[in-house]
Formats: sequence, structure tokens, C-alpha cells
Amino acid sequence: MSSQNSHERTLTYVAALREAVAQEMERDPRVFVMGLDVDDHKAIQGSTRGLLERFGPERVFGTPLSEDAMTGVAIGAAMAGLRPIHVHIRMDFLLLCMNQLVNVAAKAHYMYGGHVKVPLVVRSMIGRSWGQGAQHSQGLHGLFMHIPGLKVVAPSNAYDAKGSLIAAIRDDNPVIFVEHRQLYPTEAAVPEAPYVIELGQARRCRSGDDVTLVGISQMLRECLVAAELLREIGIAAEVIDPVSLVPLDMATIRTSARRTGRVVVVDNSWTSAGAGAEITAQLAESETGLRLKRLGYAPTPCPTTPSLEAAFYPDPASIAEAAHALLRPGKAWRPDPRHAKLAARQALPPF
Amino acid sequence: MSSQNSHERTLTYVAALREAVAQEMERDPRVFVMGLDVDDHKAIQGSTRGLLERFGPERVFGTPLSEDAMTGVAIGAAMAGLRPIHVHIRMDFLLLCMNQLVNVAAKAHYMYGGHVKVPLVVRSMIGRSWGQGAQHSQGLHGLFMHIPGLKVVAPSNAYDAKGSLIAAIRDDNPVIFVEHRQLYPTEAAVPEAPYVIELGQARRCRSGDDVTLVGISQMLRECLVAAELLREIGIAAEVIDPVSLVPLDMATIRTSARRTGRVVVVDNSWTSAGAGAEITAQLAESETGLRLKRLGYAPTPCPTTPSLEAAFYPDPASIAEAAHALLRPGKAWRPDPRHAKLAARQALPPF
Amino acid sequence: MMASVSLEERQRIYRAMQRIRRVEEEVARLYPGDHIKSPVHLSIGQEAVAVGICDPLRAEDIVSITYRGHAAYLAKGGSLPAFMAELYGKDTGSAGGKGGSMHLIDIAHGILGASAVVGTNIPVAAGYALALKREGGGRIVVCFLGDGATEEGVFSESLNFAALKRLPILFVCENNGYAIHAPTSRRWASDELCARVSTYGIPATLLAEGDVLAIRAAAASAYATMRQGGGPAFLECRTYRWREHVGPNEDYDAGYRSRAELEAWQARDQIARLGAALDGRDRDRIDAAIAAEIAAAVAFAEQSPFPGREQLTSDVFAE
Amino acid sequence: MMASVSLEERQRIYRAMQRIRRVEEEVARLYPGDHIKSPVHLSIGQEAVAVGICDPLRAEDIVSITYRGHAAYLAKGGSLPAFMAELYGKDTGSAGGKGGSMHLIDIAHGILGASAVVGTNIPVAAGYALALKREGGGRIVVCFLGDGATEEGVFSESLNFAALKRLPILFVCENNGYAIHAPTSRRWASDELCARVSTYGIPATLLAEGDVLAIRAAAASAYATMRQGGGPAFLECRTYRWREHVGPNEDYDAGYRSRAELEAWQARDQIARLGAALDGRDRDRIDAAIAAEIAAAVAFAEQSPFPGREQLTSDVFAE
Ligand SMILES: Cc1ncc(C[n+]2csc(CCOP(=O)(O)OP(=O)(O)O)c2C)c(N)n1
Ligand SMILES: Cc1ncc(C[n+]2csc(CCOP(=O)(O)OP(=O)(O)O)c2C)c(N)n1
Ligand SMILES: [Mg+2]
Ligand SMILES: [Mg+2]
Repeated sequence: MSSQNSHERTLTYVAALREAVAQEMERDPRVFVMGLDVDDHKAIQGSTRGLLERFGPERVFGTPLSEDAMTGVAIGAAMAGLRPIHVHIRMDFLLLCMNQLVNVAAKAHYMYGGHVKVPLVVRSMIGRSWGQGAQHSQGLHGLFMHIPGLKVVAPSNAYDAKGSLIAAIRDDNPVIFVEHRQLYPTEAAVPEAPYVIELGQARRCRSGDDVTLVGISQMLRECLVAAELLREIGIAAEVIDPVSLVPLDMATIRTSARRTGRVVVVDNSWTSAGAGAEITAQLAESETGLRLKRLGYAPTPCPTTPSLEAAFYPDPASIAEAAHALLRPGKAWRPDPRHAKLAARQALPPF
Repeated sequence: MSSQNSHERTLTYVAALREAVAQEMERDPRVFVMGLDVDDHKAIQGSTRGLLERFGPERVFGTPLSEDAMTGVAIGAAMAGLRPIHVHIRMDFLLLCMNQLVNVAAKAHYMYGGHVKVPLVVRSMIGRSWGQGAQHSQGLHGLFMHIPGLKVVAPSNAYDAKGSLIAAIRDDNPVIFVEHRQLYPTEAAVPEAPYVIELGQARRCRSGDDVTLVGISQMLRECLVAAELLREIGIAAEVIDPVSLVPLDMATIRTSARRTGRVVVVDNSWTSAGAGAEITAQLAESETGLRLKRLGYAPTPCPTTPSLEAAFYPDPASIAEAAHALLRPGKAWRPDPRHAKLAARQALPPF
Repeated sequence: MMASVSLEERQRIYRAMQRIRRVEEEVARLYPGDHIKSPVHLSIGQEAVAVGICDPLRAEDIVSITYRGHAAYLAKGGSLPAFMAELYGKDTGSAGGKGGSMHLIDIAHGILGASAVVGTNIPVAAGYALALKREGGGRIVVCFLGDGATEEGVFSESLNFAALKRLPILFVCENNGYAIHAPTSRRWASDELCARVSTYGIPATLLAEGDVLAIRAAAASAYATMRQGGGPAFLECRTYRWREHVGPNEDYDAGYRSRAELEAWQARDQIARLGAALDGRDRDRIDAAIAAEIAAAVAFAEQSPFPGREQLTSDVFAE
Repeated sequence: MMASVSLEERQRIYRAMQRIRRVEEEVARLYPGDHIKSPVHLSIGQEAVAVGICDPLRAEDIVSITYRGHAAYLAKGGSLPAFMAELYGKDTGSAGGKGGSMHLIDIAHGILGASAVVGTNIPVAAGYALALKREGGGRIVVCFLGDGATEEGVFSESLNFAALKRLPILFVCENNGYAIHAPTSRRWASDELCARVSTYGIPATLLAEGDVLAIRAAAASAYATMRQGGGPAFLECRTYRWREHVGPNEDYDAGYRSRAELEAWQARDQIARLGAALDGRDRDRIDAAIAAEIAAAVAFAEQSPFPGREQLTSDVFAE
């Protein structure tokens, strides 16, 4: 991403995930992939395609519907020195794994005095799309940010997806790896050779002096479009992707906030006691005088019908509106929705 | 608490809990109590003592060790019109119930278009004491604050315990009721007749103009001692107890913050993406120029050995120190630990 | 078996199964048009289980259904217009458009809301049965679950509790041989499901043939015992999903199962079998009524309004 | 049974059980002094299970233990000084003072860390067995669990997975008849635990008498099969906890169980039984060596330093 040129290969997010895993499995025989349906013909929307054929059923296997035990199994295998990648097609299903993830994976290294490690990657997808509804579309990374001992990564583009997944696999700690269904088809320049995106380094995706937009996971893309809309009315937005939420690179966000004085944090989840709250609170603790605003899901379960679902999520128009409100508190402004859609098409692909 | 006089009856926190449940069971035959060990001779450290004898085994029963299913059972019974109180001796065990609480209880009313209600109270205790360690001492209310559809209450004294538990039982929604083991023996004036503490009303426990201390659950008591320590060096601290976290009475906190300009939020949990983050972020969004600080558990699992455990928790000294640092940023100050202990004994009982 | 069932009953059973089949075929037909606003898990091929189980129930009994719940919803008497409107995401839907196909509910007809998280409905149904037991009026609960759901720990936990408390609940495992694309042989260490359930002291019966009348007879006999305090029971009904796991199409080219499997089940299709035994004119009359009812439901769904924006934040909390 | 066991073996087994008993009695004696810094769940009375199971294990095998894990920890060869120091909350403890009695660990001796959340260790042990199976060296895992743990859904899930993958793991249920104060009769719909486990295709054996040699023989025969790829096995060992659930005391006045129950188990106390069959002087020699070892461990614990403040934030993440 940093040094794109026309000769570089582009890859979709889903292909980048697949390539990261395949390369790591090639490099390290201890890495293996397990999870419901990782070995069927749909292959978790393609993200595990080809792994079974290449690495065999001992290293790529589907599981019974037993998320709780399977998480424990992954933890036990990790303690024994293997490096499991446990895949869930929906992040919502991690709610069945909380005991193992929070009471065991997160605490084992500490609680056992450093005598065991849990090099576990938990891949899961935020399922937003087509009426997935309340139980199939949740972004729950905020829950995991609350718990010491877990790392949390949520890349927004194919380049970071590959590099941060490789970093997660090589990490000796449990890493909650957050994907977003709507990111799967997006493309970016992705080097073929394996590379590591260090966890804990935010990325400045666009610079500007008037307001900082921090976008988590797929909301980064919405922020980029919002920045375009803001540019049209003369507001220069800086856009930052935290990439990893634990560890969290507050220095980069803080530097930007100090310059712009205004920050909108846009999360792919609820705002209350979530990632947005954490970033906002950290800013507020270290700086005074900032104008701060969080956006996220409406404070409701996710409805299925599109007439309500559209209002459930932040979008470029609502992000731009919130940013504008920080800058010009008196004057209400909201981009025309049709124009906002158009801008989205122009601003985004290829990433 | 509001209108104490010497004729009033005092009760311990644990007795207040017990009385609330007994009175509600008396009033409403739909109310019942279930959970591991609610019906044994220890009676959840006394909080369910006598209920079995009084209301019989159909309305007070122990369960198998099956937290996941038992939570679903409570939800189903609630949907059918009963009003279950599901008791857990440790909040840590709620991690086994997350799927039912988050995917079902929190969402049912909305997801089913208002056609069902889930009047469920989940009582659980933060187990801090004597080397309980990483898996038996967690305060996890922050996780539940993230999820729309759940109410979260964490009373800090016997008076609020009784009134807010009655409110929770009468509420038609799932309420996560957070107790703290170290609060059980504390006393307050508690009227005998049933009364309701409305959820969503914070309590100003001490007034002052220099700094606001917001203390959650047992940390409220630590804040009161800290306020004493601060008074001794001429700093007037206002102390606020949110009592309920969802709904959250930000107005009371905000009013205080505007006056003092400085707020320390002290939680009985981790700070990252927790209750403290939420309160801090809300303050930062609506006000500029505040000096804000969160305190909570050290960002580690809880160690058992006392030499580390003592440093894991905020205490009056560390709270006073943090408040002082907001007021007089240049000058470091920390109360003498022995003196802080003494102050604790003087400041607190009877509540 | 058929001989002992009256003509009227056979007509009713045929009608119920055929109605479900036709509704789902209509859903499949409409699906590509994007009027239906959520993923659909069709039961086409599995109708005999829902109908055999629900036919002997009383109106005041309760059923707990899954995301593959169209069949049981309709068999228990759930409103067809509200169903169709819910699939369309409309305000008049069974959940006001907030639930979609995976969260059907019709409390007035004793249908508990469906969950999209596998197994989640099992303890909830048991909790409802606990309340009915206290009520003491002889009402019972039927809890539908898939073969995949039996792998979730909550299934075992719920069986133990239901048996311990002798709850009036029938667990019905619709064993269609697959969880998404994984056959039971790759998920189950053994197929001794009924033997396992019976170790809890729960009478457990395997119905391997998909015969609607056999299912109905087994259910009816279980209900009679349960209504008298006999405690829970369990039925494993083998069946077969004709379409893909989610969505309107067939998927025999995907490689995970063969068309021969389908054909074996089609050969004993209960709708064809019961239909063939009816008088042709009776059958046509029934079919025509079903077609009219479906057309009306689709029209109702089409003409209903979407929920207004203000609905987004309503019903988060009950007042 | 005793006849087929050599004198040396009988001495070893006596020593192992007696050592556990004496260590725990010492813990109970010390407990009121507040030197021990976390809740203790004593196994006094249950030693025969841990020793019968662990005696035939190889050093490189793995055991997964529970918060009531002192016995298995010691039986498998866990360090006694590190154990005692851990209870004292010292830096030299098995977990550097961060775990306490409920989180014992000794990786060098094949002891996986104990969990205080019931049932949590079961799938973790299965995961370890999965890794050992891939390793292919014939190593095995023993997973201890209580009767209460069998009620957690994760137990059933883990059995199914272990059987499906034919993992080299022996599940040992230490059925002491109670979970805290609740007897199995109030938590289990039936006591057909072994029958249930065997429906997964897992050979399951009930050992009702608490006979250490019978347990040892059953374990040894299971290990032989497992080492050759025979897949998981299950033993239900009935036993009895003599002391209160947590803490150093007896609790027969609490009302939930009778002293007669205790006495029936004391009558077949394996330590007394094996001890009586030994030469008196041999026994005295063993006992004296145990006493000296314990005294040294306590002294070690007492003299060890507490962890320094900087340890609070170390080892949250592995570097
Ligand atoms: C807890 C959980 N895990 C995984 C999924 C994804 N999933 C949806 S349906 C399904 C298969 C369920 O199989 P079965 O219970 O046999 O029901 P069927 O679809 O065959 O009717 C799976 C794994 C889910 N919805 N919930
Ligand atoms: C998941 C969970 N639920 C409840 C508890 C509280 N608890 C601690 S020990 C125990 C009893 C466990 O009984 P059993 O498995 O028979 O083991 P035993 O103590 O008899 O050795 C319970 C309920 C817990 N620690 N974890
Ligand atoms: Mg199935
Ligand atoms: Mg027990």
C-alpha cells in the first residue's frame, strides 16, 4: 500500500487472507486450520480454498458444531506447541467461546507464571449483508479489547490483511482476528512474498488538517468516502486506520488529533464501552480541548429489513455530517445521499 | 440513605439483597430463584438464606453445572411470563452464558418485533478476596454495557442494593445485577418496606468543588476514603455513584464535571473499553476542557499472591494520587499508605 | 399405518404438507427477485416431520423452531401473511420486519421465536416447559432441532435438566444428515443418538423412514404421556433437505452429496404418497385453495409498507 | 488384585498416596495461619484415584488437572517445593505466585495448568492429545474431571471430538458424589454416565470401590490400547471427599451429608489398607522420608521471597 506502482500485483482481501495462511502453513508445519466448514466447497467464502488439497486433512479440518470445546481444543493444541488458526464464519459465534477465550486463552500465560504460551489465531467475520440480522452481523471486538492477554486486529484492506494475519500467526499470544464480509471482494496491491505488518502500528491513509477520522475495519472505507465528501465543501480530513486494536497505536492517532483538534472515531460496532470509547477516552485523558465524537451501530440489535438496516450503520454521509458538526457546530449540513453514493463509487476501488 | 436518622434500621448489603428478593417473591408468585447452590446451607454467602424454606423448592432451586442451558432455561421461563432470578456466585461464570445473554436475552424483544419480553435478573458477584485469582474475581459489567438490550446495575451500598434489586425484578427486561463480595458485610440504613431505586439515577454521595470521583460498585467506597485523604490536603472531592450503568445517568456526572472541571472514574474492572471508557468518552464528547482520568484493574489477569494483588486494584491512595495529579499536574503526591488504611477505617463504617 | 387414519385426517395432513411445500417453492421462485430480504433455509423435503409432529398438538401447546423453521411455523398454525410479510421485511411481518426468515415468531399460535444460532432454542424451550409445568394445565412444548444442534453442549445440558425436572417437552431432532455441507459421519463419533438420550431416562425413538403417519403416531403417544406428567421424550426423525443449505437452489453439483441420495428420499416423498391416495378432485380442491392462500399472502406482503425509520430504535427495551 | 502386584510396586503406591495425604494434612494444619494465600480444595480421601491413574503413566505423558488438583499434581511427579511455594504465593512457586492452589502447573513433569472454572480443562486436554497424536510418539493425555464437570456441555462436546478423532486421551471422572454440597442425585437425571459415554464409541468403565489397584489395572490396560492408536477411554472412579468442599475442615455438621457416608469410605481407605500390608519398618521408613520432604518443602516456601511489584505486569503477553 505504501509504495504502490502499476507493476504491483493486486489481490482481493479474501485472496490475501488465503495466501497468508497458505504461506505460513508452508513455512511452519505447526500451523493448522480448524473450524466449522473450513474444508467444504464454499471454504469460508473462499478464504480457506485450496488449503485442504494442499496440506491435507490433518492440518485443515472441519469440526463438529461445538464452538466451546473446539476453542479449548485449539488452546490445548497451542499449549502443546502447535499454532492453530480457528475460523468462525460469523463473529457472533465467538459468544459461545467466551469462557475459553477469556478465562483460559487470555490468562494462561500469566496465570501459569509464564510456563505456557497460547499461540492461537481466532479468525472471524463480521457478517453484515443482506438481512443477516441481529445474530449474524455483530462486530464484537470491543468485548475482547476489555480483556488483558488478548490481541485484537481488524485490517481494512487486502495489504494489511495479509501482513497482519501473518503477524498474528507468528505471534505467541492469542489473537482475535476480525474480518468483515464486505471487505472480502475489495482489492489492494499485495506483494507475493510473505511480509509482516507489525501489530500496534496505525496507518495514516489520507492526510488533512481540519479533522481526523479514525475508521475501524470496514468503516475505514466509509471514512475515506466521507473525506471525499468533506473535501468537496473545503474540509480536509485526515483518515487513520488503527489496524490493530490491541496493541493500539495511540501515538499516531494522538499526533493527528493534536494537529486537527477534532476527531471522529467510527467503529463497526456499538459505541458504548467499545473500541470507540477506548480511543476517545485515551485522547481525552492525554489532551484537553479536543472536540471528539464517536459513531457506530445504532444502539439497537441489528434489524433485517433494509429500510431499518440502512439507518443502523454509519455511512459516508453520517460520518461527514458528524465531522462537519465538530468543525462548524452552529451550521447543520448533510451530504445529499445520492451524491454520497456516487462519491463512494469514485473514492474507493481500487483501494 | 438520603434521610438517615438514628431510628432507622441498618442492614448489611447481603441482608438487603435477601430482603429484596423475599419481598418480591412474596408480592409476585411469578418471581423465582435458580442457580448453582442457591439452596444449600451456605446460600450464596447468605444472600439466598431462608428462601427455600419460605417459598419451597419449586421457586428456589439449585441447578446442575450447566450455566449455558440454565441461562436459556431462565430466558424461556421469562418468555412464558415467569420472572426468574438467576444467581451466580462469581461473575466470571457469566462467560459461559454469553451466547444466551447476548444473542437471545438482549435481542429477543427487538428481534421478535416486541412480541416477547425477557424479565430476567442475573445476579452475580465480583469475587475479590483472598487469592481468588484470575478466574474468580473478574468484574465483567463492561462487556454487558456494550450490548443493547441489557440493563446493568452495580449498587455500592445496602440501601441501593435493596431498591435497585427490586427495580430489576420488576423490570421487563434482562438486567445484569452486579454485586461485590467485599460489599456484602457493609451496612446502611435500609427501610423495611419495599422500595424502588429507579435504574438510571446516579447518586451524589459527597459534594465538593475541586474534583469529581466516580466510583463503580465497591470502588465507590474507595473513592469515599480517597475524598477524605484529599480533604486533608485541602482538596474538596465530589463523589458520585452511578448505581446503574445501563441506563447511565450522565446528566448528574456531567453537572458535577462542569463544576469541578476534573473527573476520575474508578472502576471495579479493567479500563480498556470498559465502563470507565464509556463515562470518560461521553464526558469528552459533550464537554471540552475537562481533565479526565480512568483508574481500574492493572492491565493484567488478577494474580493470587497478595504482594501483587494489592497493586492490581485501585485503592484510596492511588485514587487520591490520581485526583491530585489532575489538580496539580506538576507536583507528585501520594498519601502515606499506613495513613490511608487508617482513614479507610474512619471514613467508611457505618456507610 | 394409513388404514387407521381417517380420510379427513389424511386430507388434513396432505394439505398441511402440500401447503408448506408450495409456500417454500413460492419463496424459492420469488427469491431471485430480491423482494425477500433475508437468507432463507428451506425445508422442502422435510415437511413430513413438521406436520407429523404438529398435527396432534393442541392450539395452546408451544413449539420452538429453528432458522430452518418455515415448515414448523406453518404446521403449528403460524400466520401465512405475517410470515410472507416478514420475509419481505415489512411492517406487517411477524416480527415487524426486524427478524426476517431466521427469526419467525407467532406467539398467538404458540410459536416461540426462532434463533439463527444453532442450538440456542433448546434450553429456551426447556425453560418454557418449566413454566408450563408450574402452570399445571397439561400444556406441552415441542422443541425442534437439527442433527448439528445435538453436537452443541447445550443440547446435553438441556436433556439432563429436562429429565431431572421431568419437564413436558418433546425434543424432535430433524436429522437430515448434514450440517451445511458436512455429513453426520464427519461430525459424529457414532450414530447412537437415541441410545445416548435414553441414558438420561428420556424415552427416545428413531423414525428412520420419514413416514408422516409413523411420526404422527409416535408424537401423539409421547404427548399423551407427557400431559400426564411423564416427563420429556425424544424423537429422532431422519429426513432429507432437497435444496441447498441456504438459498433457493439445488446443489447436487457441489460434490458433497449425490443426487441418488435425493432420489431415494423422493421415492418416499410423503406428499406424493398421501396425495396419490386421495381422490383426485379432493386433491385439486385442496391444491387450489393453497394456491389462492399463497397468492393472497404474497399480495399482502407486497402491499404492506416497510417499517418507518422511527422503528429502528423502538422495542430495544420493553417498557 | 494385590497378589499380582510386586512388593516394590505396593510400597511405591503406598508412598504416593500417603505422601499426598500427608501433604494435604499439612496444608490443612497450616491453613489457619494465613501463610497459604488462596482457597484450597483438598483431595483427602481421594488419593487412590490420582495414584492409581498416574502410577502406570510414563514421565513424558501429560495430565490435565482441576482446582482440586493437589493429588494428581503430586502423583504425576509435580515438584513439591514449587507446589508449597505456590500456595504461599511465593516467587519460587510453580506459577511464580500468580496462580495459587487452583492453578498448579508443572510443564516439566507433564502437568497442564489447572483451571478454577469447572470443565474448562477438558477440551484443552483434548487439544493437547490432538497434538500428541500428530506427534505420533505414543504419548498420551489423562484428563481429570469431577462428577459436576460432566454436566457442563463442553464435556459432551469434548467426548464427541475425542472419539471422532480417536485421540489418545483417558478421561477420568473422580465421582465423589457431590458438587460443592449438591449430591449427584439432585443434579443428574440418571447415573448412567458410563453407558452414555460408551454411546460415543468410547470404552467406559465404572470403578465403584475406590480400590487403587483396580483403578491402576484399568488405567494401565487403557493406556496400552491408547498408545497403539486405540482412541479415547473413560473411567468413572467413585471416591469420597473427606473434608469440606473448599478449606481445611470437616463439615459433617452442615447437614448435606452424613458422617456414616464418610465412615463407609474410611473403612476401605486405601492408604490404611496398603499400609497394613507392608512391613512396619518399611512403612515407618517411607513415612519418615515423606515427613522430611514435606518439612523441607514448607521451609523452602517460607524462606522464598514474594514476587516483586514488577512481576505484576510481566507475562501478560509472551514475547
Ligand atoms: C452456534 C452456531 N454455529 C454455527 C452456525 C453456522 N450454521 C448455520 S446452520 C448450521 C448447520 C446446522 O445443522 P443442523 O443442526 O443439522 O440443521 P440443518 O441446517 O441441517 O437443518 C451451521 C453450522 C450457527 N448458525 N450457529
Ligand atoms: C463453570 C463453573 N461453575 C461453577 C463453579 C463453582 N464451583 C466450584 S467447584 C464446583 C463443584 C464441582 O464439582 P465436581 O466437578 O464434582 O468437582 P469436586 O469439587 O467434587 O471435586 C462448583 C459448582 C465453577 N468453579 N465453575
Ligand atoms: Mg442437519
Ligand atoms: Mg464432585
